Amino acid sequence: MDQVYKVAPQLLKFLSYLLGWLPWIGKPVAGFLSNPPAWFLLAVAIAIPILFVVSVFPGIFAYTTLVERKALGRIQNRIGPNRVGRWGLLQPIADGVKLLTKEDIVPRSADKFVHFLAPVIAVIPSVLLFSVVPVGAGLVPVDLNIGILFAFAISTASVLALFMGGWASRNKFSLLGAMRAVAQVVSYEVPMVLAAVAVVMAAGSLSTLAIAKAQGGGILNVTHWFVFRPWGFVGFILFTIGAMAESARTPFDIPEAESEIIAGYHTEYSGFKFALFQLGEYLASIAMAGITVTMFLGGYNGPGSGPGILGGLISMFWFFAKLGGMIVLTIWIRGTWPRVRVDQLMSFAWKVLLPMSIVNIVAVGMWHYIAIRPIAWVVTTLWLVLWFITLSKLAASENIEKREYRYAS
Amino acid sequence: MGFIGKGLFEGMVVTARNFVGSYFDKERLVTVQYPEERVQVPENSRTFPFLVFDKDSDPVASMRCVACKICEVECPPQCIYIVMDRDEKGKPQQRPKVFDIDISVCMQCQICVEVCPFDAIKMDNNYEKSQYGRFDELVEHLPELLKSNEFYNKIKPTEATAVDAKLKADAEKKAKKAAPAAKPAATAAKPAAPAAPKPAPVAAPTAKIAIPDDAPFTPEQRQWLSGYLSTVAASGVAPAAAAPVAGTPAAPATEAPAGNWPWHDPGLGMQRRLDLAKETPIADKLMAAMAQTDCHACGYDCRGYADAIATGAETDLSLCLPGEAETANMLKKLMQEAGKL
Amino acid sequence: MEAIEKIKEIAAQAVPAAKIEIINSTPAAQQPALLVDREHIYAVGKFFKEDPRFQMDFCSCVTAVDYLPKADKSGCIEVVYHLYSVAQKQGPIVLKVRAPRELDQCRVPSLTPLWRACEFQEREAYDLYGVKFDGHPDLRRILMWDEFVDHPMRKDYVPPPDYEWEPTPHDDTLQRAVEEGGIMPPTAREELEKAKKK
Amino acid sequence: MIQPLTDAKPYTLTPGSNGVIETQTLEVSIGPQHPSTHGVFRMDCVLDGESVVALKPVMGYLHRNHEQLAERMAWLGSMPYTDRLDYFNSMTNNWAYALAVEKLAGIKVPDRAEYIRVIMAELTRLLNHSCVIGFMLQDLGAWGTPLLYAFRERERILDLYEAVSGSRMMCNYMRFGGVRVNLTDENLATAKDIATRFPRFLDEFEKLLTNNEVLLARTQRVGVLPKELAINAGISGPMARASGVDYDLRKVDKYGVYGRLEFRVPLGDIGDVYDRYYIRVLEMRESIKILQQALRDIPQGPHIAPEVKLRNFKIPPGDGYGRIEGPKGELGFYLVSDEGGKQPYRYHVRPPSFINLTILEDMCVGHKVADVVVILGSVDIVLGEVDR
Repeated sequence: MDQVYKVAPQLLKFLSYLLGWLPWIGKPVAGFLSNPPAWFLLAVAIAIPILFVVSVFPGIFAYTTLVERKALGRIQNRIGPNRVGRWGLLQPIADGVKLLTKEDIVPRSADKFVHFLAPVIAVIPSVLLFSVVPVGAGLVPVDLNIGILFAFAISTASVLALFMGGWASRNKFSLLGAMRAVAQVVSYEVPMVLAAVAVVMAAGSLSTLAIAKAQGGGILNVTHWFVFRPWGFVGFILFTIGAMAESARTPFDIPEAESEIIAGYHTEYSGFKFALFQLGEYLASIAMAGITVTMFLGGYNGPGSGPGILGGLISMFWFFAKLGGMIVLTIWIRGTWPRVRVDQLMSFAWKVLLPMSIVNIVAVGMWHYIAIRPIAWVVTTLWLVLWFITLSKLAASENIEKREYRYAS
Repeated sequence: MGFIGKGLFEGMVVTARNFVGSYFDKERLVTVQYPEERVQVPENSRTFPFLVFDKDSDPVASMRCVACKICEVECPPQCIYIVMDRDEKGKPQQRPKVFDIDISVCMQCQICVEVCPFDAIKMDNNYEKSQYGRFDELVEHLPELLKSNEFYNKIKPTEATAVDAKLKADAEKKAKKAAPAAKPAATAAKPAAPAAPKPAPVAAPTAKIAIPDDAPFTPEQRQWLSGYLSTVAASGVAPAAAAPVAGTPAAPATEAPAGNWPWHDPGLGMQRRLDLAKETPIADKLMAAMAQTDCHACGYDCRGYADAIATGAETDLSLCLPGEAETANMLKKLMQEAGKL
Repeated sequence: MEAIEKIKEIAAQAVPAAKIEIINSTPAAQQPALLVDREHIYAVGKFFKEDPRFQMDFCSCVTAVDYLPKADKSGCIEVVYHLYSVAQKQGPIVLKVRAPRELDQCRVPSLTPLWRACEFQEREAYDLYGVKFDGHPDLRRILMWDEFVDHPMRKDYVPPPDYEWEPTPHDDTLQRAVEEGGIMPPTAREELEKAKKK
Repeated sequence: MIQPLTDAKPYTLTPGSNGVIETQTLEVSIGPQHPSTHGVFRMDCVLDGESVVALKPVMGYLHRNHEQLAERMAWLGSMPYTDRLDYFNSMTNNWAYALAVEKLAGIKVPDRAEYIRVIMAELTRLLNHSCVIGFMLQDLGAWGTPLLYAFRERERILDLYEAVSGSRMMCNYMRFGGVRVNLTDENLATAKDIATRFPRFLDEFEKLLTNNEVLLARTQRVGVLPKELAINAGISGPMARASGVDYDLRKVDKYGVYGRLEFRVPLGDIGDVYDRYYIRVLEMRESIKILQQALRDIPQGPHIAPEVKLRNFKIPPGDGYGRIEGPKGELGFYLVSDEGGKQPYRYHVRPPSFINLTILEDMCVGHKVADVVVILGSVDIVLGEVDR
């Protein structure tokens, strides 16, 4: 917000210059804007990031759905939406109009108030998450010094909405979905936070902006990304898995597993309430992708990023490019993998992810204390690979066996 | 077995290849954008039945269907409904007055085509038959069902060519058979010679009865006379008297050699046919009671069915579909008279 | 497999009280069946299942046939079991058992305790023919709904009035729809009324 | 009234009769309108948490009394109705019915017709098995990708069906004593093309699925069906063979010309969902072998026995049972002809997917609700056949 606060007077001046051309009210308004009082400047500085978050990210959501449908289609050798507008570009708008005009069905036995409240609540934490995501060099709506902690706290709150929706619908499938959602989010919170701890240790700060800054520099602003560290790579995978589970993306979409429990917690939702649930879910998943980018993929850092207007624009480009990459990765995974079962999901979280993230924290400690980089590389890599092999052997021995088949004589 | 997650990544490689392949490889993107693009349906493809006619000038008269009702009986979901056309006197016209196919019931099985002995009903390959209504709109009536032989040749060239060849051969065979029969009947038999078993236009069967071509009548007189004669013939009133009126050897039956069956003419009425077969053995009488379409609805031709009944090989007397109840009752009566039932 | 007469002999020796009779199939099919009386079908089935010569461990097909009474013989419901042996890859042995057509007497012993395969198929036979299988663990209707009263595959079953108008032009369907007050298209109703006036 | 924290009594769980916490079970009706019951099928499930305690299959929503319909029309009239039993495999359904009728009437089928039937049946097996795996993966939540790959290949087979029989799914192709239309050289070339192309597709399919850890974890040791139970419950087809039951009617009965063709019968040992998946893959590979042999050996000659009448076809009084190895299992027809012999007096279908459902409860109890749909998917049912 500091950045915005600095830029805001200039923006207003530019605006007043434009408005100066208008007759009648143009002059006084321009005068007001060119020399604004402090409270107005503050209000504008607050309003700009809010407007940005509220307009850009739902737009990204809308086109994520389109990209998802197109990409899934292509993965499945289909064409995907191509009827509304060129290449189906107006499809999200058509979907929105359709969902707005659909009948809103509330089950007779539902708790009507909670049933109504749940989709509203589903959106709020998802939007709040963006307040700590730095979208460019120094461009973060709120630079909280506990940004990461805030993000985890808020993202967990979204499960409340799912549970409210599932409970209020008075539907057995909804209830099952809600229970699954709670169990899943609670279990995945732990390894995810622990994976983030590694980053926090390395960056020495809980602020998202500070973490992103810590990954700048190096060759082309690339080599210092945490993902190019042994512990960072492992942390990235752990965190991505956790983020996908937290935002209920395939293969962890068990709260709304359509082949098992119809649609989970939003079975009884239709029309725009359903759209709000979708919006909340996608926004959360985009925000978690943004946080993943910030923590491991260097945030806004990339070739050419830096302070100043041009550097800022380039840094925004890099951030959104990486965000797009993360979204495409989730879509790709969704098009390929089957869904895991609820108990497997749990045991995976507690038996593989949790130990691995603790191991990862130790690895960061080693990295920190071994001053000679090549040795640190070798030691941490060995440490992590050994543990990975052990844990995967343990995990595989429970579930997976190699089979031989015979033929009848 | 490699590390855990190897299979997952292999799977992602496969989907990535399909994703990219769908842009470059036609084999991978098989979608056809329906209203703009259409798949070329194979020649064998079948949807709903239609009725074939031969002459564009007069579809109704030249349709091959003789309303024998075989398809109606054999149709597994019972979606065909046929009423035979009759003139004012109630004489069967060997063509349907009503031919309805309920395409909401039809299951496109092609059994009607297979059982039709006249190659009259064939399968279309038009699959766009949606209608706005649920009821009457989904019933196809005779006018919609009638399609020309050219159309049939267009949609199914191989099959239609074979059918045409077969029909032509049949017609030639019939013509050859008819030729010796026509000789003793001299001039009178000429109108009966038209080879195809198809009914001629409405006036044809009546004109066929007796009036020779060279008889000195004006067209109007001829028309009146033939109408009168057919009335006489159909009602069965004084047929013996009617024949002399024609002034020519109008009763070829008595002179016909064995093996030629003068009553074997679907244009004649039941009574007339029976009269023609009056003095003959029971098998011939039975045959005369049939509808004379040789439709094979009973599994035989008319001769064969009559013989089978006469010898006792066939006990079911209700097999003659084109003859409807009239034939069945007459067969029963004849068999009772002969003391065989 | 031995000839059917031999099989009958062996079975008769094993279950001496059973009345066994041979019923022929069509000449070409050559699948003669053993008709066993109701009291001993279970014992005969058990014998065929357990005897090492036959080992009929696979009960393939269970069904019922309704024979209406005719002039020379009384009617019956016949339950047919087709037994095969997976262990010895032989078969079939066809067992038949007859029960009277009257609903209250139409009972035969269930073979489900011998072969699980009979469980659903006997339920189906009960549902469609009304054969009550004594000893069946869960004899409920399976294809028809629970409130349905009749047994629709019986030859003398009369379907209830048809209220559903199908767009077929068959006039008796339409006539019935009118009489029973069913749904019908306006045009058809008009036409029928016209026809009635005439 | 809220108790002050210090005075609050510690909350104790009341143990039930068996010493564990007493919980309530939840009755859930999965279906008849459910995305993964493969049609209008219902399972009355009793759940303890997510675990299945009891499960009763409920069917009949698609019941149209196919058997009674058949008893009202001539022998041939039922042929198009058999297409609609298992609408995925109309060719094998046709064959089973034709085989039963031929058995009753003693009709000898010409060689070429037998080979054509084998070709069609094995193509049907290919399309059925690949689609079943696709459907099963759909139930596993794979968002349709394997299913659509399977559909892509199925298209080619359906195109061939259409070119041969006139219809893509409701083929109505077999007749008593042969097949309705002869195969042209062009059709045979298409079939050969499919036979050469299909292994490549299978390789890709397997790469996508067979080693996928999520699939392995979801399917192995799930829905285990022991061998003895499988035999006793009359389970047939790939499901029985996955449990290790060596019973393939193509080998046992040697109907058609299967006696002359060389192929192996793959067998599983455990009988879980994974075995059922992989046995189907192996069977497809064997089917391709059969297909190639049949396409190589197909003789010239008539495609239908000339003496068989299309209409007024009669069968002497008596009964008989004919069966084939359908893609889903043993598909049999029990037919009774009476004095007239013009139409079946009794016509009974032995539907494999109906009988394979007998042990659904045994396989599901103890597993999670998510496994139920997968187990059902691995059973491979088509409701047209279950309900008839």
